[in-house]
Amino acid sequence: MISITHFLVVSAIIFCIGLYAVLAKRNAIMILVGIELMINAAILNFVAFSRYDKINYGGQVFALFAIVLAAAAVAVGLAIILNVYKYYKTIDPSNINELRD
Amino acid sequence: MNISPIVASLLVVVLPFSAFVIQAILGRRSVSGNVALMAISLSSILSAGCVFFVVWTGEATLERITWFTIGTKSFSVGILLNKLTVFMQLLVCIIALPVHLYSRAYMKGDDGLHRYWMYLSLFCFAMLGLTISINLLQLYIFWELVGFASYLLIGFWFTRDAAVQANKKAFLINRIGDLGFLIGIALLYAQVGTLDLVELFGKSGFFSTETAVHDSLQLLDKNSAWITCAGLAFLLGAMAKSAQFPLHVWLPDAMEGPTSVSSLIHAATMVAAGIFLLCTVFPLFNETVLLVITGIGTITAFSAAIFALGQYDIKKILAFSTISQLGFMMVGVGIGAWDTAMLHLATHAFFKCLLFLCAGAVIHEMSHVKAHTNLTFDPQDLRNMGGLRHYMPKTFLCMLIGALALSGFPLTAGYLSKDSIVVTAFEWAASHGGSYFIIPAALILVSVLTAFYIGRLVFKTFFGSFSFREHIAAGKPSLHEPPSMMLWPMLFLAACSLFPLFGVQPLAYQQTWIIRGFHVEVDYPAQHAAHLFIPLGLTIGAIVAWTVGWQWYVKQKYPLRVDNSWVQWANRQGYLNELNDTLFVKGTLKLSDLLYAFDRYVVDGLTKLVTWVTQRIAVFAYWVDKHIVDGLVNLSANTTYYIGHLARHVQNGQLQGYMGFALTAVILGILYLIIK
Amino acid sequence: MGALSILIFLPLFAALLILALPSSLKGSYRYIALVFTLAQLALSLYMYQQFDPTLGGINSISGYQFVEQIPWIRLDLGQLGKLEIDYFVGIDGVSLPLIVLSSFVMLMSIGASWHVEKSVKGYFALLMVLNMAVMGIFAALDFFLFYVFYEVMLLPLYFLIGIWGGARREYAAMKFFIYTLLGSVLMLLVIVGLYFSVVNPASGAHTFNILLMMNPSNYVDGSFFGFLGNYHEVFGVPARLVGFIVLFFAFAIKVPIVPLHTWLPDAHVEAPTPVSIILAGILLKIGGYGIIRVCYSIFPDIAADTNWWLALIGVLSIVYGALNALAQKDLKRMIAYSSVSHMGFVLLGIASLTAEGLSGAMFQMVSHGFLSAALFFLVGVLYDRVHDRYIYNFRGLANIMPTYTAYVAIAFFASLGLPGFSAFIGEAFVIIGAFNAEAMLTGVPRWMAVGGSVGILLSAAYFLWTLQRMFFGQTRLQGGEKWRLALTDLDTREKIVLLPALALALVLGIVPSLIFDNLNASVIQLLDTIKPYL
Amino acid sequence: MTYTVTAPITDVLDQIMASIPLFKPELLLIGGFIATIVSALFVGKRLRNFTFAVYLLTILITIYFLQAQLPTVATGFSGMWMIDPLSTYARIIIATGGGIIGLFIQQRHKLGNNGDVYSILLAAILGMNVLCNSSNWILAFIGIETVSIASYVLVGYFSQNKAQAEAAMKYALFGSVCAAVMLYGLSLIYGLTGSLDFQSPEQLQGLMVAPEPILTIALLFVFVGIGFKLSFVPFHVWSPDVYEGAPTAITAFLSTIPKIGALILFTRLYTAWSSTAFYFSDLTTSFILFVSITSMLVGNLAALRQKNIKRLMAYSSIGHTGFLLMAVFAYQANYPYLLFYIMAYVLMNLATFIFIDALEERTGSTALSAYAGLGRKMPILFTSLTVLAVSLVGLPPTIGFIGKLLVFTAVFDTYQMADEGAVLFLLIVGALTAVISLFYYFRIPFYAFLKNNESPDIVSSDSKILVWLGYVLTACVILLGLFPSILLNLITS
Repeated sequence: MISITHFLVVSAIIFCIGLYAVLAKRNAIMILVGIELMINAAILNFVAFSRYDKINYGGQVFALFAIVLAAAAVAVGLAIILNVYKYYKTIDPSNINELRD
Repeated sequence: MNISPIVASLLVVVLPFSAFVIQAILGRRSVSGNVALMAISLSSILSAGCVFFVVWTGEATLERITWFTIGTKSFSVGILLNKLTVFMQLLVCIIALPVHLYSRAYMKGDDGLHRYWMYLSLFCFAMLGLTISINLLQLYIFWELVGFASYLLIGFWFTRDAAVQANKKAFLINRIGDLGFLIGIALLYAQVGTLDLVELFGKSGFFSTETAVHDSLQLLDKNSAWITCAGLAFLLGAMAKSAQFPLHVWLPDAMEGPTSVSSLIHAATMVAAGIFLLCTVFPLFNETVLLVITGIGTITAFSAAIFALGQYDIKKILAFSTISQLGFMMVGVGIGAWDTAMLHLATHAFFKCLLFLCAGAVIHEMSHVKAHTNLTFDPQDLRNMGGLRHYMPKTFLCMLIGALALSGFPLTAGYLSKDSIVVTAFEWAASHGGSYFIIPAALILVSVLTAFYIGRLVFKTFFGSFSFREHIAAGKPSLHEPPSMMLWPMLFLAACSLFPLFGVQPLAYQQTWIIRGFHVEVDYPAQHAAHLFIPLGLTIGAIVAWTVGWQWYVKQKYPLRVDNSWVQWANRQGYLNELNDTLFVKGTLKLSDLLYAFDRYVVDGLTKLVTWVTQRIAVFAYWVDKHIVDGLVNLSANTTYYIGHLARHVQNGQLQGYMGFALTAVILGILYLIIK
Repeated sequence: MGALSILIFLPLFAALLILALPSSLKGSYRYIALVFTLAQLALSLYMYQQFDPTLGGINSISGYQFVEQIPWIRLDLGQLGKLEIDYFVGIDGVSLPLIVLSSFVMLMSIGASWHVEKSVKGYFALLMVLNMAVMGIFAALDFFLFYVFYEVMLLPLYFLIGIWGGARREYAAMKFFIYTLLGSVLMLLVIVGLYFSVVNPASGAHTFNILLMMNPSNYVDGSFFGFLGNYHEVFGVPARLVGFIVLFFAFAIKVPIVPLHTWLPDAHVEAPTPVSIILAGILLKIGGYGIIRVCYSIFPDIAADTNWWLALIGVLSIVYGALNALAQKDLKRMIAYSSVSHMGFVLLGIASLTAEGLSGAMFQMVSHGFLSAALFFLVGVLYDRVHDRYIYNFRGLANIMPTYTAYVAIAFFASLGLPGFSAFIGEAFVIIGAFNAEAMLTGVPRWMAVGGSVGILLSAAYFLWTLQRMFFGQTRLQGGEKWRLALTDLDTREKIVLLPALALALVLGIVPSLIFDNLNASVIQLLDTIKPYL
Repeated sequence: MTYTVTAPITDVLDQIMASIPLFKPELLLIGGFIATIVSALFVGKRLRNFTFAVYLLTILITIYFLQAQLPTVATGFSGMWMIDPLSTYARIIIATGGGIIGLFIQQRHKLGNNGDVYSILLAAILGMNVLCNSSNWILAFIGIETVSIASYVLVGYFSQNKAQAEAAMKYALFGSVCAAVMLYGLSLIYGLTGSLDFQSPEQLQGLMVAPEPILTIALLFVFVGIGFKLSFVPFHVWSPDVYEGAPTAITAFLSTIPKIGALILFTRLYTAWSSTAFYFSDLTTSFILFVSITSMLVGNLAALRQKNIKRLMAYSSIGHTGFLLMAVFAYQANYPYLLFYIMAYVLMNLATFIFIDALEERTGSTALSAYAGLGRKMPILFTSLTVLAVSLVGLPPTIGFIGKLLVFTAVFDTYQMADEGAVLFLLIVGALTAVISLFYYFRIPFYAFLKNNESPDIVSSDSKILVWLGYVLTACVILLGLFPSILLNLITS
């Protein structure tokens, strides 16, 4: 029998993977992917929790909105990364540091 | 004349001031000094005719107006005319008048003469105002103005470095005294609540017995610590003004000023102001303070006399003798017989002024010689003089009178006053007994020394042969009597230095009108023997001193007549003289040099040291200010700046670095919150 | 619009007028400034003449004169209560002399800035704004208003020093600004605290009215600065004490006291002559004024407790400043440090809590006002000629500039406290008051008074020394013949500027009642407010 | 939520219909959004400024509707949408600011057909309104994301060089990460409380009983998202780079408008959560204290070393955020000073950026050193800039001072109530940072007036309107500084 705990653990793992990707990957696209993972972890949580929210399924609603917004954000992100590539000919964030103190 | 004394005395003060203003406005156009002269002579007439005689015979009057009010206390200014004040005022006038006359000739041709007259009038104004002030604050104001005027006059030749140094020194040392005075005032005000002399000491001053002790003073214990402090503070003020040991160092240097100035300010009037102050606040002093005063007076009298022995600069000798005589007056106050002090103040004013004027005349002529025969020598140095009596007999006469008066020969005024002090001191010592006899003994010794050094001065100047005779023999009659404009004042003062001015009896100081004028009750019995022996002793001592001096400086040592039945005796005498020579004269001179060196290098050196130390401290303080105080300020500023620099290390442009930083912060926060 | 408001805002009109005029008329700016300042002086003199010396002022509104009170900001902050800010001005015996002094010194500085070339428009405009701010500070009776003027004063000064100043002007300007701001921001917190502690009995609203803050009965019990039931502590220090210290700190920077004085020498040395005149002549007085008007009147209880320390600081400043002055080689720096020393007397006098001391302090402020102004002007005269102020580069100036030397000598002797000049009255009565303090049991020991009087001696020392070094002796100049030609004697303008100041010093020295008469009532009232807590 | 399943569907519909009027301004914005897109697509080619006209029109009408809404206090859409003066005023400020920014962009980026930037602006404004008017996490998140995405686009929109592209990327990625983290935190909170309305009693009760560790994680994660929007420490790192990289008009936008919405949200959140005596309330309170103090310190200290004016403004806005948090902390059911400070802040920043932009146009640089000696060339402009600096420091007689004073007043009141050392520390830091800020704000007049540069090369500019707008705003800064009652009475009435 799969309990809520399992969901939470899984989502936590996914979140951490995403976090790792965001912090460690030397590629902007991978960072976007990491972000996606983190968001999905959250969405998983929402869905899992909404099981206990019989009245009005807020969690599921939220999950839907989150998916939409994440998609939008990623779209914009990709566009911007393309734009960056146009100027830098690389998308390794560690090389993109014109702006600094 | 029917002017009220108040108005008259006011005029006496205002006239010189107006003269000062007029000359200040006229500037270079008034070099004749007529204005000043006119003012001072008018003042003298008024002071004598309408103030002195009225008040001295009648009783004291006063007039005061409210000056300003602070909080609820109101301070008044006004005029207090009692015997003491009017006497002092008259004295100042009488001395100032001849000096003005003298200056006309003495200062002739000096560019900046207009300044000279200006300053002189200012000084007279301040000094005269000082004499009749009713309020201690007012007195203080004039007191400082006097010092200021003397500052200006000492530095009259401001291009001479020595002069400028001297006047700075004089002002600063006087400033110390002024502080004492100010502190005294403040303490008195804090204790009694008023600075008005009348409210403090009663209308006609302290010498009219019935008001001797004032009620406001009765309230508080005269021997309380603070009153003692106040007394000592006033003493400090007097010490600086009257050049008492160890604050006397400024007076010898002050001789850099014109001689006429020295005669007026640094011999007769200003330096006497200290004594005058002490007399004014006399009731304040308790036994302790009085004893201190006596001690200081004695030390001053003795040391200064010793210093005078070794000098060659004619003015320096006179300066030291002034200091020593002021010491006498101090003793007079200290032993409670301030009337004798005033008497000596008066007589001393005359003969010391005379001596200075004569010295001035001599220097004047000497510098003429110097000018004509293009030699380079110091016109003030005794060693360059000698035999001048042939060239300037009248001057010689005046000088002689002055010298005799100073050394206290009978028939001179000096005899009266000096005896009065010594005798009273003796009586005082007798009543206290024991070690107190040191004081009169010291005084007697001092007066012998005085006689000696002044004799030396006279002999060295006027006897013997003139050093530069051959130059003058060359026909240029450049060495002669001073012009009559200078001569008359000298003669006048010479006349005043004799006994008739002070009393009909040439030998009894009690009979002088001054002593009888302010009759002081001293609380110790009269010693009639003393009145006989001490004067005698003094006179003999003086004569001996003069003879020794004569032997030494005129006869150039003992001309032995072989064909004389006295030879052996004379020889023995001679041996004695050898003895005397080695023991006393040489010894004294050595001692003198020694002590003078001490004075130069220790006492005066002390002031130099203090100056030096102060400057070092100042430099140090500035160093601290610049590097530590301000340094801290800048340090804190820079630290802030540096922290700002640290805060920027995060901003390395690495996106993931940013994320890492933010998330690490969050994680740390979480950990902290969970663990705590 | 009453006389006082006109006095305050007249310069503002002048500034606007100057800004409005095109630069082609730049010659006229100085005349505009001059005319307006003259009018201001006339007005202030009229007030002086109209002033009723019997009224005390300090903490009683009825005791103030030329009062104007107009509601300015009224605001309901919910449960924060009502915000009540008035345009509230008026003068009493304490502010009157300072106002007259300010308008006088302003006139002097206009005279001193006659030959300014660098961007004249901005210069005079800023000067006028500064003028307005200063007047406002001395007249304001509402703490908010006071603070506004207090801060507004800073900006013109920053630029006046920073733009028209000397070599290290940026450093000096910023230092000055930071120092003062540091004091004033903390002051702002205390103002807020007072605002919450005081209630206007009439309207029941919190208020910034200074006079209401002086009356213990207006304080809310248990409020932060309240008199009664005040348990508040800041880091273990009672709240009222903290408030007093913070306010004192703010004003002490202005006075300035040791060790908060280091902005002063730099500011003075770098500032142009007119600004130095204003700095020394007016701004330092704001410190003393603030201590009397704010610290002592609003916190009488603390004042009674702390005056021992204040007196100590005063004595320290006196001696320390004098010693520093003695060590200076730059004439202007020396005079700057002498200001530190002379202002120390003000603090000592105020702290003595005696009628003599307080009056002496006020008198000293006024006298130092125009004496230091004159001194700085004299330095400026020398600097204009040869652009050098190094003392050892000059010698025997008396031979080539006799009139100048005479003026300098008078100014020096006046400020070293020669009787007959105003400084003497001030210093003497500060000393007398300090001595009297022990008899009055205000807790200032007499050794402090002695220490203070040492300062008089030292001041004589450095002034005379300078006189001897620079003016007397044979003429020797660093710049040789070039300087000798450049060093012309005073011209008429300079004499016109200097004479009134020195004359005033003399007049006040001889007739001190000109100031004391208007002062006494206020001083007595202030002492009465403090007495109960002694 | 205020209704139950048992309610018949018709009631729900009625209620929704009833709530529509409350949503009017936002509907209008949506309409404008579409209209601008359309016009940008079809009309923009021929009539260059048509889109802009539409945009302005939308803004104006919105403002009109909003001020009509002023007195209303109501909730709609079954409690998801709430309207009170606070939000309404906030939205008015946002809309006005949006209008000015629009003008700014229109003036500065005339070339090419960039009509759809206005639609993005409108989207951002819409998102902000949503933030202001909701206490529901869903709406809040939607709002935040809308604003964020719009902002990403705006930053990247004009990108013509490396810096701008980089700025866009950093902004987007950092923002998305923060959003993701926040979302995760929200999910946790949802799980802990079963409610998505942070003012609802259910949620509060849930938070009361929730286990502390998990709650800590949840709350901090949520704050991450808000922190990113408000850019307070430690989530400020992106702002200097982005401010510097983005076109000045956009920087002006970023530094003002998005903060308002987030701030209102945070205010509501804080007031809702700090009210209890439980762990999460303490956590929230201490968090806001800590963050506000560190933000003031870090922002002002780091600004000391900046040589680029836009970076400097970035740090200064971080410092101001800290100060705004101070206001939030002292917020007790009365908003005047909060709103007043927001207005002051917006006013000052917009004006400053307008001038910065004008100078950038003339000197071609945003380095402070480029201003050397320009004070004499453009006296009025730099005088205004100096006035703004004074206001930013918070000295009288400017609006900045009144704002500071009001905030101090409020905070001091809380201090007097709860005699807490931390609050006092907050006050002192607030005061001292003002002194520090003087250092760098006065670099501007320092370079302009005190430094001498005989031949500063400047090209003349054509966008006069903008500069005049700047002057007007500056005038307001002083006017409102002298007579704040004008504004305050408006707010409090």
